[in-house]
Amino acid sequence: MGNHYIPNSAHKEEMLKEIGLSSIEELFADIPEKFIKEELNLPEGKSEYEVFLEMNEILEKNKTVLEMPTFLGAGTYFHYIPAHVKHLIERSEFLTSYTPYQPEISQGMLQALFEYQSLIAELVGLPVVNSSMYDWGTAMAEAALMTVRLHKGKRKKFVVPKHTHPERLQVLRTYTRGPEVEIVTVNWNERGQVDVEDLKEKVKDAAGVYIEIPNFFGLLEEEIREVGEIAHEAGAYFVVGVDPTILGIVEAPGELGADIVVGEASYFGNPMNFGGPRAGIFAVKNDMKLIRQMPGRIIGMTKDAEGKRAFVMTLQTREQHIRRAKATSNICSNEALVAVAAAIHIASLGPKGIRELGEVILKNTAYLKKRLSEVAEIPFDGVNFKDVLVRFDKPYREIHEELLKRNIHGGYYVGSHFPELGEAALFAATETTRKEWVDALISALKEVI
Amino acid sequence: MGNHYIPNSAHKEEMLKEIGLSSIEELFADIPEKFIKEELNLPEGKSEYEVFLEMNEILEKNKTVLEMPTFLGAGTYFHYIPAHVKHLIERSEFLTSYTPYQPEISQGMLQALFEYQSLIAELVGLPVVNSSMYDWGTAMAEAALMTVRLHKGKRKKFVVPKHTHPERLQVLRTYTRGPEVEIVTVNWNERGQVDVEDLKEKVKDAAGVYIEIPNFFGLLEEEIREVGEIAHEAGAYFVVGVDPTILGIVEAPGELGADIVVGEASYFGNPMNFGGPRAGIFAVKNDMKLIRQMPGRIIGMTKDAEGKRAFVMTLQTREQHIRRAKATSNICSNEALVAVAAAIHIASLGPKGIRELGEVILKNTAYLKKRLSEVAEIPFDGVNFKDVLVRFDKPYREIHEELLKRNIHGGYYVGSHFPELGEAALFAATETTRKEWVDALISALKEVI
Amino acid sequence: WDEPLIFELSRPGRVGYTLPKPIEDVKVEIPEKLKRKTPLELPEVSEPEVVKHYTRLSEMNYGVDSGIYPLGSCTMKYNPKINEEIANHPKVAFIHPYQDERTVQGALKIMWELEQWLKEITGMDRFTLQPAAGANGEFTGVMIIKAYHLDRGDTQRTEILVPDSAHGTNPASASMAGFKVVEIPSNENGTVDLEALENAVSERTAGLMLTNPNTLGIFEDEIEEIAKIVHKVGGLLYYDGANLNGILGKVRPGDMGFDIVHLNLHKTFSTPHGGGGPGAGPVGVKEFLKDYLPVPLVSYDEENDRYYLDYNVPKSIGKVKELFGNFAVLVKALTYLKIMGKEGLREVSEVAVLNANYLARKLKGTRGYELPHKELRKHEVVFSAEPMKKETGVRTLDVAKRLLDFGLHAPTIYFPLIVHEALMIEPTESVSKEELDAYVEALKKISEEAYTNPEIVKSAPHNTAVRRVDDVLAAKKPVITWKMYKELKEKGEIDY
Amino acid sequence: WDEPLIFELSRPGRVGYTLPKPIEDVKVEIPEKLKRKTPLELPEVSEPEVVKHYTRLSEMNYGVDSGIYPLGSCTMKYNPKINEEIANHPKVAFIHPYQDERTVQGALKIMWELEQWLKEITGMDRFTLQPAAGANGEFTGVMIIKAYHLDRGDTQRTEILVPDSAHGTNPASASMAGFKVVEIPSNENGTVDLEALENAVSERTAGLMLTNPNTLGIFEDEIEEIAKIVHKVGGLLYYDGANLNGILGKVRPGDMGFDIVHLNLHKTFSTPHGGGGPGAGPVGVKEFLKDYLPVPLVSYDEENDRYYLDYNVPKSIGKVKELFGNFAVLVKALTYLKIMGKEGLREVSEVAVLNANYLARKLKGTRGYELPHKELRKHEVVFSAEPMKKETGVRTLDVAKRLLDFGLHAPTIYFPLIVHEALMIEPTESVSKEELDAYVEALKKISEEAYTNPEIVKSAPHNTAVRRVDDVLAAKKPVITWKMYKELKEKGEIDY
Repeated sequence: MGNHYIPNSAHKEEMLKEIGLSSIEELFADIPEKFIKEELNLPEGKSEYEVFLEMNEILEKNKTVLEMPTFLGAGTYFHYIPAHVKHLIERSEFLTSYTPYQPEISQGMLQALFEYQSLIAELVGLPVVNSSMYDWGTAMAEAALMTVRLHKGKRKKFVVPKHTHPERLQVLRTYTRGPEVEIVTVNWNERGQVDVEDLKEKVKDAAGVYIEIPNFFGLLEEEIREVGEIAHEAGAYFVVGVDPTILGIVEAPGELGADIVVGEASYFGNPMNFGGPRAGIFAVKNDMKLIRQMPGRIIGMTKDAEGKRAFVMTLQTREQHIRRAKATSNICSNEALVAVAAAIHIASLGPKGIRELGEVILKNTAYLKKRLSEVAEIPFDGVNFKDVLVRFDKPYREIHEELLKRNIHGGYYVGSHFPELGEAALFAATETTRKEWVDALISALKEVI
Repeated sequence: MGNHYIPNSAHKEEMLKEIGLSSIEELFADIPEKFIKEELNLPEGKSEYEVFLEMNEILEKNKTVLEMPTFLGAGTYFHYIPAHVKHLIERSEFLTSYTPYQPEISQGMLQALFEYQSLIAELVGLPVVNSSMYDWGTAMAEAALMTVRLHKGKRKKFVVPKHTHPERLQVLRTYTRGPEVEIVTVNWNERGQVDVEDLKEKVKDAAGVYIEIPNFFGLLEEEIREVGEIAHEAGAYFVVGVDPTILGIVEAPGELGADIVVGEASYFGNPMNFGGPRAGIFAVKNDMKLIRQMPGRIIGMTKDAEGKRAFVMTLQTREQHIRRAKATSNICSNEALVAVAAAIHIASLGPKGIRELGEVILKNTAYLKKRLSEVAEIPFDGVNFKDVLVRFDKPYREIHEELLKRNIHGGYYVGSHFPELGEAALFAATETTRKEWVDALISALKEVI
Repeated sequence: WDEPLIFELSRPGRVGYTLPKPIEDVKVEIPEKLKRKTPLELPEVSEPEVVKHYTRLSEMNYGVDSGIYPLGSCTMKYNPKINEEIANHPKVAFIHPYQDERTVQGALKIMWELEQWLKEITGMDRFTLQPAAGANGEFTGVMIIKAYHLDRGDTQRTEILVPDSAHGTNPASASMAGFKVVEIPSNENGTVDLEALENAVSERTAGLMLTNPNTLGIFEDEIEEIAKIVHKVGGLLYYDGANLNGILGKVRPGDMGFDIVHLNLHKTFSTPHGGGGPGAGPVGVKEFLKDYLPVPLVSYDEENDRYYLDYNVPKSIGKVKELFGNFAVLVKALTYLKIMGKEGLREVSEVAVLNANYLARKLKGTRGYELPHKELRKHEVVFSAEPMKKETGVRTLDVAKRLLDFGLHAPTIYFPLIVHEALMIEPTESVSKEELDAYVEALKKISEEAYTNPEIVKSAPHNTAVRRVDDVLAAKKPVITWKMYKELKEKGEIDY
Repeated sequence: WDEPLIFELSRPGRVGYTLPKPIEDVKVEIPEKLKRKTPLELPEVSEPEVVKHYTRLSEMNYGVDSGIYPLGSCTMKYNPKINEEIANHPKVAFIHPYQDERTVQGALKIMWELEQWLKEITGMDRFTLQPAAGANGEFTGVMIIKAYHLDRGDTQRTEILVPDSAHGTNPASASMAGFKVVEIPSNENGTVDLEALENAVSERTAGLMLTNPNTLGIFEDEIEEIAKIVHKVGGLLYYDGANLNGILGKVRPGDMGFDIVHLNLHKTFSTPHGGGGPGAGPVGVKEFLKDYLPVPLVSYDEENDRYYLDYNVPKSIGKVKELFGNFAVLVKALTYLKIMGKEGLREVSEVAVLNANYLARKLKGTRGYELPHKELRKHEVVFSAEPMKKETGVRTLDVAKRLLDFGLHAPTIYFPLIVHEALMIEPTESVSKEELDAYVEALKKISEEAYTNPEIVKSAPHNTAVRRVDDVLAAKKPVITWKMYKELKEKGEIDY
């Protein structure tokens, strides 16, 4: 019997005969006999129904944030994705297509990605955006490499806050090991923000300086402009990493002085999915020097043979399939569909929705913070967005355990990354956070502490 | 602020002005003041996210057949629907279109429905099929009315087995109250099948005779051909109701003598959905006398102005929008999408799959029956398909309750419809039934009985 | 595309399915005389082929998501995707209608809540959600009328009155219920002629079926008088909810004197039309009729916080459909209602009516089109292209086909019957001003063409997947299935 | 369609969203100097408009569900819909990566199970699922090579060898990792030139990156010798899994001597390509390299039947991406694997290879196309249209564009670089014999046209949404965002 995914399963004999072969084995005659694997030690195929049941049964073992109030953030947030966004990116013409190598029959995806680039450009305040990196972390790492390339290797230092998101910092360290870039960290001050004096001491000969909005503690860094100026004065490029959901209420990083903006696009339009897929934002100033050093795929507008507006992949000479070993990056497959989902979500929100989203999150975070301050210490003042750092008097793991028993998932323990903060954790709110969840958390904490 | 579903919410003033009006109220000036409702006593609108949470919370209160082994059948069955079927009917060009009044831009739906008609025709063995009724019950009721019309009102009797599915029988009774058709029921014999002698006595002057494959007890009626012959000899039309999932292994009703075949198409391609939507099969012989009396919408093949094959709604003069009070039925909206889902599923199964599906169900039913016979009485012999009638010594409701406590959902109690059967229930199997479910059921029954 | 039939894609040996093995290879034999012997000529295709085939077919179809779809009386509004997401939930798909009530409290609550919304929206006292579609609801309604009169021993009420502007389903439903249909003419305003109504009512009158706003999009402003006339002779007043979108949240059928109402959830409440169905046609009644509703109803036992199927409906007309209705459709409607809320529903009718009147006034005065009856419309407007036909020979059908060339869906045409060469346009609240402007522009352009180059309109459409389809041939030579096609083709009786 | 940009659909006041209200109207102020002052020029559109816009855009795009998509080296196979259904499960979407392990046992089990499948399929000993795509996997692999040598104090290994037929990502990845790339030429058979390889290896050799079957679709039959040469000098052998579809279930990289493997789940294991991504590029290694894998790995504690994130990887290269990988993609791949099973996977490569060879031999001999190197191919075949170019002036690009007019997707062109005017065709196992025949027919027809009416080919495509797109202009005058477009348009520098 044939395989339901493989139409010609049923016609092997016939086709072999037509091309003058007598067996499938002939087609594999070039493989040394000794390497031929007779049979894999794997299960036999199952019916779709059985696999449906099996996968459902496995998935039953997950407990979702809909099933328990969850205060985890730290780089991954529970945002609500409108149903139409999901519906549209599941359209199989988008979903099952690939890199638009043939623009004439791929205008839909090309235009959607051009729109993504354009929407992100508005948010971040830089006019040149690529059509996605893997995630914020890899985008940031590629930005670091780019600043080094821009200095033609004469500067090999990249300055980041010590309180850069640990996931991202780890990615940066791996990515920069090739060209042996030196990663220098700047301390935070008593308000949990970049210590500008420390930065000034360390910025010399830096290829780039990096800062995040908001920072790992959920705080809005207040001296971003100053940091940018310090970087520029030292001849370094200024790279800003941003959670774009804040950009309705916070000034565009491009306007704050950034030369390169990176960030996470998947906060729009995409569910958490246990952390992936995501999509990294990568934007630069309209400066051919920077553009030529950009990693990733870029969609451009042009015209067709009849003068009609059309879209196409452009500036490909930076890319690996042309430049090979000298490419700006090795990236090929990116996160196009994630980017399109983000674009549809951003377009649906519009200027008003983006602002309102920012405000709701800001207020919900403030509510969470206020309530948390009733039961624990908030070590840093300042404005929080999503994450709030909270310090407890008792080992956080114990508190966490007690919360779980009460069907509440507490925050993210930061003690392992930053022991100096003590028994601290990040608790997060977004627009999805419900009052009754916070109230339940606080009651539980009161019992537990 | 505008409404997100209503683009012109934002432009009311502007549009009113353009057409020379000054307020929305003017547009409603023709409604007598006294009837104007100032405000409905209803909740205010909510965000999509809140409604998503709310609906999820409500739905959490349902327990699905995936969460407990369930042996309910009796006209609704848990079949597995391949994912591609669902994917395809969710394509918005299908989902959001309506009756294809403009064939030139509706060829997709028209062809899909033509294919539905064609696939059903193959299964039931009659070449003329409409593009769906609401469900088996209404299709059967309309068939009864049709047989009366075919006799020009001179015969007003419709003969059905007493063990016709109670839901369908109730629909039949309501539908036939208008033209005052007399419903005569025929007893079952000691094997749970139509009592042919009783039928012979009652068939005189009948407009139509009806029988089901399988019957309400899940049994294959063995004397279908004979019943058809008796009907025809008495000058009555022979109407067969069929579960089409059996038709890979059982002869097409058209070949067994049926003039009209009705049945449930939604067993293919559609989930149970708490009983709806469904789609009624309606098929007749290729005889203009019958075709002209058929209810429902029919898609036909024709050609376009350039001689190219095309599809279009046809034989519409039977229908209400043209014939009005003299139409063959009042049906307008039907169950087109349900029919298309069924078509896609049937096409995917093909001849081999349909046969295999029938065989798997037959065997699973036999296994269930064999195991049930270990613990209870099986009052009727014969071949069962899906449903098996089982009789217990103890009140079934008590047994049912005990099973529920063990997270097993027992069968359908038939005592309320047929008290003469005693403490009997229908237990059902399909291709989705798992051995471990049956084994759990039998263990539980052993404890309980 | 020139997409072949799925049968034409068939190649022996291909499969497009997987099935679990039987639990046990028990031997069961179908009795010899019942075994299938007729070969099953179904297509043999693989899953990728099935998916490509129906994907392509879908791309040959126009839906609400493709563009404006102003089919009059069909209310082709936007179908929110959240409706689909909720209705596709496993907790909807995988529940059996005969499950123990304790295991389907969610489903019952949804039905109960929906009923509460519909009651308040219409001003009725109880609803059945059983009817599968509008016509099924109408049948339910007239059967209730019938049962009500018979129950009171009022056996001579054999007539149902229906205005001449009514949908075809009204007379057809009345007729199916065994009533004689009496047609009431419209007056010059396009509304019910009161005098004619007065003359038509009698002790034989079972009821009047009325659509308000009517199919011209005109509000029956003498509704109070109409109700009086019908009620006075003992008849009941039936509200056809097809056009509820025009007055949603503004005025309620129950307040206007209607005794029975059917709604179309697939029109007013945004559930998709699915190429012809499934819809849902709930029927609401005033208190005095609730004992006639189909069984079961969904009731709520407040004390035990328990929803249940209520079969205690003493004079029930029985069942008009199996089980409880098109449940998945009900889920979608409730989702929509909760998102819209009371102010959203009002916004719906306000903008739907604004859009229709905007379009009407922008198009009015264009050569060849005439706007008969009153100017003020509710959610839809009916133009007549009679002048165009007389002056250029271009018929309404041609105008409709030409619209397709502009990538626009045609309005409902040749309905209502009382308007000659009718173009019945219902934009709904879902379209934008630009779409309305583009529609008016296209109709104006077609008018211009009709008067300068009528052939281009008469031979339309030109840019569609197929050219004008020959429906006369379809009726003359019925080819309804692949089976019939093969036979006719073999005999050489058809060449397509 | 001529679909405007979403920005061009914008009208002030329209909204396409709903948001919950804040929990409490707390007053929080963004510091003045950080408050957004630059106006946000985002589109203002309603949900129905958004849906129509992107629905139309999707209809202007060709996907695997539209027809044959034989992009060489991309393995555009059918993407089963069940994969999507499972991956869209709320139990996938609504879990946070930092949840307590006890609450995500299902997710961890999926990752662990997938790893077991991949290990057996490739013959490797441990896998990381972290890399987001093939190139990310390659980078992971070469970083492991780097770490391995450095860890052993082997600091002089600065060279990675890459055949001249390799994907561009290979040299780019090696280069990102700080290696010098040494290119190895192919011999007349299209396989690695052993002599050249012998000459290239040295104590500076860190490793060789090899695709097998290679990008010509030819199996490197001297693989045993190749492995020996590289291993002999202390280098490692890296397997680029782009072409695994050609040998799936037949021969394993691990058995052929490879030390590191990356796979593309979006190629071989049927997860969709999404217009460019997301993909997933797991990397597998032999036992002696597992301590270098990125953190965390997923491990199983059999005793307590518990899956956990394992950060105990002593010499880990760190992280190549945030968190644990493209989880939703992993779910899809595992679903596919379970349905296919061992015999299904074998069937994949058998039919994929049959299809490629069938197409190759049917097309071979057609005027203008040449089949260089060995005749026997695996899952893909590379023709050269060099003769056509010489004889008619029609280039491979023209042939590709002309294919679009037949409703067919073009193959990969101008790659691999070692074949002039290359047409790299990979039909995959998902297409039918009829589709292969139609593709060959189209290529033959184009050959005929090239020799009789070359202009029609050179000016192709003719039937597509847009005509041939000017990519030179796009690069010369970059217009990358709406912001840039507006500026250039205002300045009159562009006219489109």
